[in-house]
Amino acid sequence: MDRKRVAGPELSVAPLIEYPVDHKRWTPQQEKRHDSKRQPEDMRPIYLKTGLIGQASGSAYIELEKTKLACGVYGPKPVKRIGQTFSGRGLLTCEIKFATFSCAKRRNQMRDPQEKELSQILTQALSPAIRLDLLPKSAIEVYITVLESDGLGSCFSAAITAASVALAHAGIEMLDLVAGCSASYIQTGPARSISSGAESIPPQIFMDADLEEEKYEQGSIVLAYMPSLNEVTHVLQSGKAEGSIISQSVEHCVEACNKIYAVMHHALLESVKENQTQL
Amino acid sequence: MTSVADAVVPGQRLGHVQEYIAGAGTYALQDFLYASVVGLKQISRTSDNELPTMTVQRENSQSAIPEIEAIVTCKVVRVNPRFASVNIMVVDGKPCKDDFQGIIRVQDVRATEKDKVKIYNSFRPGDIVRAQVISLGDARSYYLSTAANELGVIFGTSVAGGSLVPISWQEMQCTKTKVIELRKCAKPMQ
Amino acid sequence: MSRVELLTPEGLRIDGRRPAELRKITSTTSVLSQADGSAYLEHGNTKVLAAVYGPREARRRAQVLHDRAILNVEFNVAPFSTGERRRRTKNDKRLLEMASFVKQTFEPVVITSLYARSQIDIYLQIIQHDGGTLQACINAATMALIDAGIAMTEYVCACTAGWVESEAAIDLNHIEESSDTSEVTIAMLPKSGKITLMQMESRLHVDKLEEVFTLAGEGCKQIHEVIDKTIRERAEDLAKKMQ
Amino acid sequence: MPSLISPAERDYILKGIECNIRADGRQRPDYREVTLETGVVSQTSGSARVRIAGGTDVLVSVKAEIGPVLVDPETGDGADKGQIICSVECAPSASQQFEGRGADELNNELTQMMSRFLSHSGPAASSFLSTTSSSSSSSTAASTTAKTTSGAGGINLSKLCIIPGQQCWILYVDALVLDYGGNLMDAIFMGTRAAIYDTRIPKTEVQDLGDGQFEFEVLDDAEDTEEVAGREDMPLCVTLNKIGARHIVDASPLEELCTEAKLVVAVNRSGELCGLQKGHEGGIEPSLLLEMIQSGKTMGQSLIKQLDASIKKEAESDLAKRQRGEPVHKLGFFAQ
Repeated sequence: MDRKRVAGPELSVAPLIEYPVDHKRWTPQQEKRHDSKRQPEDMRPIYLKTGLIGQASGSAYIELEKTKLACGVYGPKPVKRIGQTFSGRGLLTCEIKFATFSCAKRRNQMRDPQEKELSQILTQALSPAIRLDLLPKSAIEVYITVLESDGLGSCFSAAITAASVALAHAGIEMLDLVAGCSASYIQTGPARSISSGAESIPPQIFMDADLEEEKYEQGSIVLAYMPSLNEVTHVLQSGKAEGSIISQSVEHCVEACNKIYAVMHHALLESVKENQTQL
Repeated sequence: MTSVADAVVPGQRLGHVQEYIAGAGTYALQDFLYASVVGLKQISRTSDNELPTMTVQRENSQSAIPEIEAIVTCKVVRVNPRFASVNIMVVDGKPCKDDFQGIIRVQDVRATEKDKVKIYNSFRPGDIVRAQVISLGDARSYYLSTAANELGVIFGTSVAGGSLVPISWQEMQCTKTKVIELRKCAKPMQ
Repeated sequence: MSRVELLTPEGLRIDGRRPAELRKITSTTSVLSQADGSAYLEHGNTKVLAAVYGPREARRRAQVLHDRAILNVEFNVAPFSTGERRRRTKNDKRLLEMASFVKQTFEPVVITSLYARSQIDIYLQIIQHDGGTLQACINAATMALIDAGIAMTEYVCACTAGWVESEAAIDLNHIEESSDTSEVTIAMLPKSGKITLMQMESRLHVDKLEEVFTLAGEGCKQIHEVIDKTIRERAEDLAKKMQ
Repeated sequence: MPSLISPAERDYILKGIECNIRADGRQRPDYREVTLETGVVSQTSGSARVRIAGGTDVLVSVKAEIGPVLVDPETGDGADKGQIICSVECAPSASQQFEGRGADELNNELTQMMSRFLSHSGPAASSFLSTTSSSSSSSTAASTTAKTTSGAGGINLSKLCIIPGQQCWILYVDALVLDYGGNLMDAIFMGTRAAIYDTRIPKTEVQDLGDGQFEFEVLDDAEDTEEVAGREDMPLCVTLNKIGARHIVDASPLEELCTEAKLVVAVNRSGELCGLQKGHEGGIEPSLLLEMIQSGKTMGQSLIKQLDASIKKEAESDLAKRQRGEPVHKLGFFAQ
């Protein structure tokens, strides 16, 4: 009898995930969204607060109903890797990490290729807005931890918004804040099949889609935009879509970014008022 | 207390380039003035004929980085015949979160008789030195100089462990054992 | 798997060659625009691309030798090069071993003392693998070094040979290699006859070794002629272009 | 590939592009001469090699292998679909920048971009469908493969399924960059399209064993193979580089160094946009962005037409040679 190892039961069955009885899968219908309170063109309410992490030079926490992420900014600090050649401009490095519990399927501890690429994209989205030329030979590090993700597109756009607020809170000189927003195209009516040419509804643009809606999306777009300088710092579109829908969704996202800009403005003024009362 | 009304956010338009001059915390782009930091908008009128300058007094100061001509306070880490390498801790009175690397070359220690300088008679590891940044240097460290009178060692510990007090521009005395050690001292600020 | 008949009674091998016959070698130099020297070589279906950068500043200051250049070889296998697709990571032990073989082969041949405190990089890219990769890489590296204008005492030509059923055979392809025949890879300086590398990973009877060894030597000489012809052609046509 | 550029050189290129003349005499919307050849690597189901006159040299291979089906536990879709797994690798011989680990970041970026354009499961993919690094990769050298199941990239994935719910064809698309001469993404996509055109998948016969079990057998005679279904509306990408206020196409390494913002536009035959990604660290005005998307779309469509024409021409000349019994000699690296 092997006493060292406790043998498991011969027959083991995967745990049954019981969905609540009234769990009705959302199917895309015209003008109706997964959470019925929202119209297709409006965003989820954003809760944004600075000063979450004491240690960091600047930090921000953002919540869009079920998407929650925290961002810490450290710097400007000396460039650690000596191998770098002399650089007259500051070096911005961003790192996005999904907490292992943040998605339906557990993500592993190591950064997988998707997180590496999202970090690269975030660096490209933020760097046009930061005055890196005033910080020679130094580096700014932005760390984002996604606590709960309800839709990857909305999660990434929230990361852009939170990072830019954290940078402003850290007192780093910036040309403008960067607002991020995402949208998905979902085929609600019968798809227009080219062969039969049957007239039908083109895919509809759902702003800030959540996890459930993303499963039915035909394509998605994420836009990072500097509202007052009127400049797009990053655009990421995937999936098949007509040219007309793309330009329509770019306009929608630009309007949404202006709204988000107001929330960021308010959050930063909030932190100014707080400092006033402490002085 | 200035009202929160004129607190500004980066990217906020402050005015026309013709009306104001861009001060600290602001920048000018295509005939408009924008704020570049979070803070309170201040308009300071220097002399009457010029335009007033617009500055934004920043909320929490960004941790400082050494700039050219900045007065820095640093701690001597290593000394060798050609230069003393130091950790820059404070820049223009503002502490920086992580220490920057700097070196004081032997020819930048003092202004007179540059070639006769003995580095071990100027700095010892552990001294606190006030210096001025003369160049961004190379990828690794900034170049500093202690040539001016008010630059040099401001605090040091003697061999016996007592703290050193400057008695001349190149001698310091240990408070405990009264032994005189040679340093390039800073003229005490009045 | 069924016993594959490696050697027909009439003395022909699977791909129709005689035991002492090399595969078709086609090669060309300066194929890449960015590399200082580059070469592409085909031994039958084994296709290898070699690129040489250098002599240039060493990447890691610590490795620099004050009196001569250091040689750095990197092997890279395309995922589609073998039969079934396999992604090999950067520090795959087999590749590092092959890289050190190539490095040992070229260390005595390249006159590194001329390029003190520098680094010469040889990058070998295997595009298709049909046996004899080490020999193809060494020949391709030789041509790439020559194309880069790096001083070498002599050409280095490599050839594999082995004992197939009842005869010594030369330039084994993948099927012969993988059907547990013994196989020797030799890198030789054709003019002086010196051997810079001899590598064997299987068992071979001592008195057969002599025969296999001389056969591989002839193989190296034949390869030397083919490579030499290509290099002289390229040099002439370069000279013509320059007039 | 140069990594630094002097201000004078940058200004020279900038002024040149302003008055629509580039360093090598091209106009802004001109492509360099592209040579393309299919069937260069014999052990693959399909392969192609693309060379752009400036030096860029990419070898793309497609290998069809049989593997398990990837099923999404919640929605259950994906059970009747094959897969495309793409990966890009920059050989260290391509340029001095790719020494040691230099190429890892670029590999990852190109791989993710390629998998995003070939299918819609890009960043917006729900988490479980997200890219997972393949099991074989050690933790340090993150091997950059990206699993994609839904074929918005044009390829009809349900045709690749052998036994729904169990076995399917997995198309491994591997791109190997042999030489860096700028404009990698366009070359990779042209090579991918040509390689998929050249791909032949052996037919399979499925026998029903009666008790719901299925068994399939691969017929391996070379003539009886199928092509990849839906390969015509695979996307092709055009990289537009914004320099100054203008944008150019097919930038050389030097021009890429003066690029403030680059926009990769993936478009398919019918003009639908399959992907859009901005790169580099500058901003673009929304109006200029829409204009660049438009010009990228038209240029992409004309590129697809020319590419299909040259692929058909090469296929016909190969067929004619085979009928005449001549061996089809692939130039490979010997084409000058």
